[in-house]
Amino acid sequence: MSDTAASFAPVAAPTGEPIRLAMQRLWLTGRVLPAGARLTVQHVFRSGEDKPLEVIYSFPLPRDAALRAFRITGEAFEAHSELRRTEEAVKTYEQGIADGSLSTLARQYGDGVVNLTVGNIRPNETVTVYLEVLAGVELRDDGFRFRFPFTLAPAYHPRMKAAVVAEGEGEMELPPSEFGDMILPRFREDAASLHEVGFDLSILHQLPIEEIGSPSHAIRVRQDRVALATEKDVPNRDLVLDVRFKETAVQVFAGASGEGKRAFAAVVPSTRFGVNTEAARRTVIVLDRSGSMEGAPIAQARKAIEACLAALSESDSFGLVAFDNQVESMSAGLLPGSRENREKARAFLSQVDARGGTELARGFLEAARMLAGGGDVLILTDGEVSGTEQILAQARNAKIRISCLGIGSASQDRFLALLARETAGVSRFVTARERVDLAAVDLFASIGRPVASGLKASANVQPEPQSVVFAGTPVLLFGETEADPGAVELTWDGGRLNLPLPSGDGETGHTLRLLQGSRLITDWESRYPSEEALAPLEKRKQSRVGAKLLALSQAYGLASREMSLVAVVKRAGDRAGELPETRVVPVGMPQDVKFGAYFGAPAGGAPMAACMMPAMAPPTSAPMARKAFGMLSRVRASEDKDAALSVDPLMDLASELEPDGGMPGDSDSVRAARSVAAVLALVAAGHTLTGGAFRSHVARLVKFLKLAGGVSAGERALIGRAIEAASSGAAPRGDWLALARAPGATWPRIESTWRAGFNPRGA
Amino acid sequence: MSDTAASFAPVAAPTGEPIRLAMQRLWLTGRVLPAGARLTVQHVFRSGEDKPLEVIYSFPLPRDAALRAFRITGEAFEAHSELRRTEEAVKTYEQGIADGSLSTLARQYGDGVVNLTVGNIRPNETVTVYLEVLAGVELRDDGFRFRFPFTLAPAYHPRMKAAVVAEGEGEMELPPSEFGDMILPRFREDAASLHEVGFDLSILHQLPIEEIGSPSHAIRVRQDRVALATEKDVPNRDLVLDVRFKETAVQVFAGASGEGKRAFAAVVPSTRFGVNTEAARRTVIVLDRSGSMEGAPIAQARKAIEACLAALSESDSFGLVAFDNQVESMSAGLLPGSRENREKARAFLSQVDARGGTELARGFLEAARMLAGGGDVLILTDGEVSGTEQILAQARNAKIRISCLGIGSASQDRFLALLARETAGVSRFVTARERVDLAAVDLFASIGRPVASGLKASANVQPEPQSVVFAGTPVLLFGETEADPGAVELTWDGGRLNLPLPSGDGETGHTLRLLQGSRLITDWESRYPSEEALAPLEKRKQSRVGAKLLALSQAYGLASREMSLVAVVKRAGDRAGELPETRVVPVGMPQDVKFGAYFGAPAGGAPMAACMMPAMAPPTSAPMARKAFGMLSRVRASEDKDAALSVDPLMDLASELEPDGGMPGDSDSVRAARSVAAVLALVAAGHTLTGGAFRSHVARLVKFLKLAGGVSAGERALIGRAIEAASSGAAPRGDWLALARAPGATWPRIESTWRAGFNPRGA
Amino acid sequence: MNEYLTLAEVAEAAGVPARTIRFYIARGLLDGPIKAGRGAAYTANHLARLERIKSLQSEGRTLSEIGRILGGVEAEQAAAAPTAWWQHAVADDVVVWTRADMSPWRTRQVRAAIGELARFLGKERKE
Amino acid sequence: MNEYLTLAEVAEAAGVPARTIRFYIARGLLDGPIKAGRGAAYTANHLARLERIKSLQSEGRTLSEIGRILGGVEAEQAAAAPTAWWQHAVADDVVVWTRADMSPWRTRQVRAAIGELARFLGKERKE
Repeated sequence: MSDTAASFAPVAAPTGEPIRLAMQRLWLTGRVLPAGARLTVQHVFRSGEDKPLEVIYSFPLPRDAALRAFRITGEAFEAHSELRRTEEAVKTYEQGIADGSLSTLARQYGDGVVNLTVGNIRPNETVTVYLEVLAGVELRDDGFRFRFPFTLAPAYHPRMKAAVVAEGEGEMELPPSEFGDMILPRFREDAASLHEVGFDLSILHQLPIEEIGSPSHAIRVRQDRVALATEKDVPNRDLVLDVRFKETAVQVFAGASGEGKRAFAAVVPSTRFGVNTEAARRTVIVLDRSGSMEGAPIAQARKAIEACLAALSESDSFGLVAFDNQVESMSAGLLPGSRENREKARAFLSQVDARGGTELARGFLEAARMLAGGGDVLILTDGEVSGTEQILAQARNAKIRISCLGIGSASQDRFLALLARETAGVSRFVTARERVDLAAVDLFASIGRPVASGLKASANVQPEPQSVVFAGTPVLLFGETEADPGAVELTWDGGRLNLPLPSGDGETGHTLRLLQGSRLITDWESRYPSEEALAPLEKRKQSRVGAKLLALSQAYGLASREMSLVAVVKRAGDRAGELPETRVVPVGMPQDVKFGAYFGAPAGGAPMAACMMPAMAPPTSAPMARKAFGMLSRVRASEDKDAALSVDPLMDLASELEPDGGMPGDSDSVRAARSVAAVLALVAAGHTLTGGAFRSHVARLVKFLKLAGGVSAGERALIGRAIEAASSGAAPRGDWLALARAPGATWPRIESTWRAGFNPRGA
Repeated sequence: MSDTAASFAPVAAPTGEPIRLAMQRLWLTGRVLPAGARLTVQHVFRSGEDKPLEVIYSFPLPRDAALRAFRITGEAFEAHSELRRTEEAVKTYEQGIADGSLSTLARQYGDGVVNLTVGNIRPNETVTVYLEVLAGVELRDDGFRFRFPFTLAPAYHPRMKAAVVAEGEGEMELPPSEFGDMILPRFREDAASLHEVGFDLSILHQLPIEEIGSPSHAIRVRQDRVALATEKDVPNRDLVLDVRFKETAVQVFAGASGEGKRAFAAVVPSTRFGVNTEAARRTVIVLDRSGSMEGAPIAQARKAIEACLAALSESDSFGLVAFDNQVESMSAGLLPGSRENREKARAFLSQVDARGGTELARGFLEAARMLAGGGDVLILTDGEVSGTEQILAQARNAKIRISCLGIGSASQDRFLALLARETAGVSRFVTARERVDLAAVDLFASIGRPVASGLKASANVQPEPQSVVFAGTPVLLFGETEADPGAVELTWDGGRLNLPLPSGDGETGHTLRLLQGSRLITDWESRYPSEEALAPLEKRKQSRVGAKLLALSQAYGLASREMSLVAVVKRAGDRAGELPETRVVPVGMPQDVKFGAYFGAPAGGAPMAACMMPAMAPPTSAPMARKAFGMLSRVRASEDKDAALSVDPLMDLASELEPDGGMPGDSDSVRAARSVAAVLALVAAGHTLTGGAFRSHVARLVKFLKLAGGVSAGERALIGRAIEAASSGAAPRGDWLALARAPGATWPRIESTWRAGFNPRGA
Repeated sequence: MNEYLTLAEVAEAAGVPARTIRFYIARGLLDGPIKAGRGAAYTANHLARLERIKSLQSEGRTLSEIGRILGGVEAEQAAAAPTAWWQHAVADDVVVWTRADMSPWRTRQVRAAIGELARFLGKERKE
Repeated sequence: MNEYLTLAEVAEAAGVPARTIRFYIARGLLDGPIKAGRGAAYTANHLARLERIKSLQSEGRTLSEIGRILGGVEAEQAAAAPTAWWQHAVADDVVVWTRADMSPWRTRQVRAAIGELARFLGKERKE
């Protein structure tokens, strides 16, 4: 007996299989505010087998998230969870299982991973769990990005084991000594046969919305609602939603939160503080070269770093570190941002290829060593690591400011947000399908030179705000007050701000209080020592952190590692003592991460490997050499174009800046002319002295032009107008980009183009 | 020498390859109106090789589309196309090639396929072609759907040849006798290594917008602009944009179009005409079972048909036809919509599997035979056929009304829109990732019973409007008038409507005139006989159609098969007589269509097939049997769930309706009680007597309830209130769905649920 | 007739569009012009080859097949080129081989037939 | 101690959570209870097996490996289970075999090394 259909089509047809999904559907609804989101996640479980099931679904929490409660419904019942101490919740759950009752447990583990376990689902019974989750968002001055994980990314751990257990299905195990009885799902390369996912969310806002978008999913937008536009989707990436407001302004939300108190949240844009100083920058860029970065992510990251370095002047200094499970530095210490050193960096980057494990801490510890005199670290990573509490502890001890650019389709958002926050840095998260280089340049432009430091808030604010503020990233404050109307007071070195609290409804107040709680719980969760490190000191710390978490859970009514959610439903005909069969819900490999990056080969399975190899036509080795050296050859555009990279002239232009801030050229005159054209090209694309990802580049060009010598009076006038344009954001029409990049650009051409630009013709 | 990277990872890494893309980028911009779209498609070409190239890019036109002009730019030139008779344009192009000049030709072939050929692109030269395209949209009463093809779908032709030419790359050839020198691209299974695509469009509208969405792409929405949210995308599916207005109302656009004339377009919603009559329906559903429908499309289509049939009463009659390159009918003639016949249909459908070619005409000709006494045909197909002009000729001759539900991710939108329009039917197009069943039920509800017939428009309207109007689909009128302000006059059997024309700007007027022209050209293009059929009569017809197309092209300044666009650019250093190397730009296989559906196996290549097969573990044959019979087992929800189908209780409910319109049940009392619950379940989900996809089902339930006997006075009152709800759209809260589907639902439970629903508790 | 022809002349004489001729050259069905650069460059051999291609096409051959038949660059490989077959293990004791280059719709039908066979044989074996 | 233990008692005694024990049973690492339904159903054998699993885990074995070592349901297959290797044709005359179940980061490093070897051998051959 054999399946001829399958033999005909070597690719397994997912629809033809007899699929018995233990979990069939995961649907996200709720409201998203700039201060955070209040979500309900619907999980539909079903036993399609002829015995009762115990189904385990593992998922990672979003950033700054905590579970509040769940409601469970079936054909003839509805029940609500109770929040209990974890040990007790497990006992209640187990008793329910022993009694044959439908039992549900939501328990949080390290790294913010949750196991949702539903036991004693009867054959053909459908059980739906509605789980309420509070979560944070990634704030920007002009809006925010909301991420919700629809899959759990496999994550590196030095002692993990990974193996292929079936075709396109991988299994990963973490040491139980550290991770307890947490159960990880299997990872499917093709997520199409897994449970369906989708969403329908509303946006709550004070400022008018300019743009709503999703780089991750097909959406439909209806005023303040965003929903999946297709019937369903597959669980192989985060939902990413972007909301941009029409203006940049302070937003304060408040409302009664019970017992005569009012909860509030304030979002203060960085523009309310000050401007960048011109101090010299000391920066080490740390690049994750682990295997999971292979392909688009590392290619994007390398491109991004080159663009970042072009924003440096000779008085700035920088370092470059690449890590997998080994660390390599470009140099022993920091180097000035000279042309030679940037060339050196380019050469170094060209040899960096995705390779081994993700020993993140080794990367930033090397950077910390190089930055002994102070400065900033910018890490480009997919953050796919586990045991993050240990890494966070090392980061805190290193006493350096770490900013992160997360690159990936499945969220390590929670971890990277914590890593930046706990070290007083900032973080951004993008998918490899977006402009990673642009995001990196933007982030790089804001770190290194905070717009405010010594920030403090009035006593009613908790947690304490980060003491430094970076351009582009607002300050988010949570608090509770008994005064009505009340206010929040912010002070910083050289400035202060008083924010009166508006009145607001109780639902808003309640939500804000919960968001504050989940933020506090997340912060304390990150201080939880790994179970392994049970030295007496650690033990004491653990019990201190545990006690704090327990208190927070009780105060806010939110789950944590110390308190879990449990519900037991007695149904007619429950049979005690029956053993349910355990089923672990598989998840999809994150989009753009290669299955082979984690799951190398079948473990002790069929000896198919040897057969498959020779059947492939032997390709030449040329691609490999090209891959290593081709990507960074920016000068000769004649090189083969890498599929992962789009030709981006603006990025290329920015990379051409000399350390003195000007464009290259044979003579001072050509350099000045090209620099004028470069300013105008950047201004025309929306980048000015103060705005746009290339704002540092504009500033450096302007600085160069101000000092430019060997120019005539007329040329001097053009330079003046270009500098004006860099402030005003208005540039005449013209192909400035081509002029800026033309080695032979001359003043007469600049002048004639300028004149033509003010005398526009039809397109 | 061997590539060890590739041997390590059996899956070919697309980013590691040295790619020399002849076309690098395709970007769509422009404005979309309810009356059509005016678009600019940017194509970036480049020779990455050491010799000049002649690059051929093939693409299908959107619906009702025509090319207007192109602009071509390079490092030191910009040129505009001229519109010339095709023969002359080809000569000009060839002379340019012989002279070594950069030559560009845009020429249209049958099936609306265009070859854009750019010759003599020098090594490392970048050439950009901006092509202006006018196109139609799919109108609905409350908005419209815009589709733009980013790939060319492989299409069935009885004499086509298809073969795999490289791993994951297929080639298709059509008989030159019929298709001339048109060159088809190769089809790549994985589109990731192809040129990048994207879009940025603005919506022009009179009515306020309720919702903008895209089931096909990740978008960002900014007031009236919709753009791709990621950096780029891959060319393996159409762009699909949905725009829904806040209200359903007549929209009239107008503007000066030159020579003292004014062009206009009017969109008249079907709701302005009348309502469905209750006449008995005669419908044949025709299902495409061709190989390209394999997987999600055919599964979705079968589910949809079952739901459609549930809307039939015993006085209706229906037929069911399935075709590939053979035709099978459920019965010789039409059958009444009885329960037995619906069971018969179910059994018939369960044996229908995707299989052979796409002989569409055979399918509808069989339907026409069955409908000798008049009636409607509804075709569910992906429309992936070529030689469509011949099929359209057969459809016109068959003298039946054909409505189409197109299912697919790559557009045969143009053809299916023509097929429906030329036979006075309606068409809808969905992707297999959307709710195909819902779209089918909606379409099925409107065909069969037109809301108006005998429709005529005043003389200034061209083309003549379709004489019948169906619920849900508005009438679109184009015209030109010399009068100012002027009006359009519509009359139909029993009604009339006068639409005064507003004033409008010249740009709008010009665009409307071009949209009218492209609509007229598309209509006449569809009448072009295939070159093969050159009998004297056909020849005369061809020259008549040719003359008409030539006249239209000249009058409107738009390309057609008779007139093409050409530009020759002389550059410094052109060398005459050099032979450019021809490169055909490959396209991506449409998403959700299996590569193997067209490209079965390597043609005379490496004998790898025999090696690959035995390496696979032999699966059991169980999946196959399940696939055939499992999909339609709707009564026992305990069946294995097919991955392609989501559990949809509403659809299942609708399928349960008995031919008398009521829910099933053991007694009249139970039947009436369940029917009340079913009405309320449908109303709660937004379906009423007049709106929503399930409006026919609501109507049939109401009809049944009006006649229901054996009920008490109290029950009669509940029935009355349910009927009221079906009109008003307001239903009390409650799990009506569960009650409607519970075999033991009783009146007391209905009553208590109703009472509880008016006394709402918190969620 | 001159000894040498221009591309336009060859196209005219063979009734094959010039663009198609360049396409054939790029695909290796036809040799390039014997003289590069300005001036006449094609010969009667090109014409004859084009006639041969047209006649093979009218017999229903694909360009790939024609390439193999005409030899040229690919001659040696083509001669040695094996025929590809798919192997279907229908049951433990029955194997069906099908030609790999059959048309896709024919393939579908054959697949369905083999499916039936497999189901039948599977049942038989169970009894 | 009774002859029969409840799941809770086994869990307590072995220091393995009950849910984990059920997971092991579902994975075939441990036999199910010897008596179904209400009442005590596990024995000292279960306890011993759990101890064995714990000790193998602390040696760094994965559950899959432990399953094979412990035999049980999979014993026969496991005994005959071959070891999987990847074959890398580094050059015409050099083939490298690598164990298929090495850890992924080790795999990456080995790949890089083989890549270097291949590039070197490739160059050598050309000269």
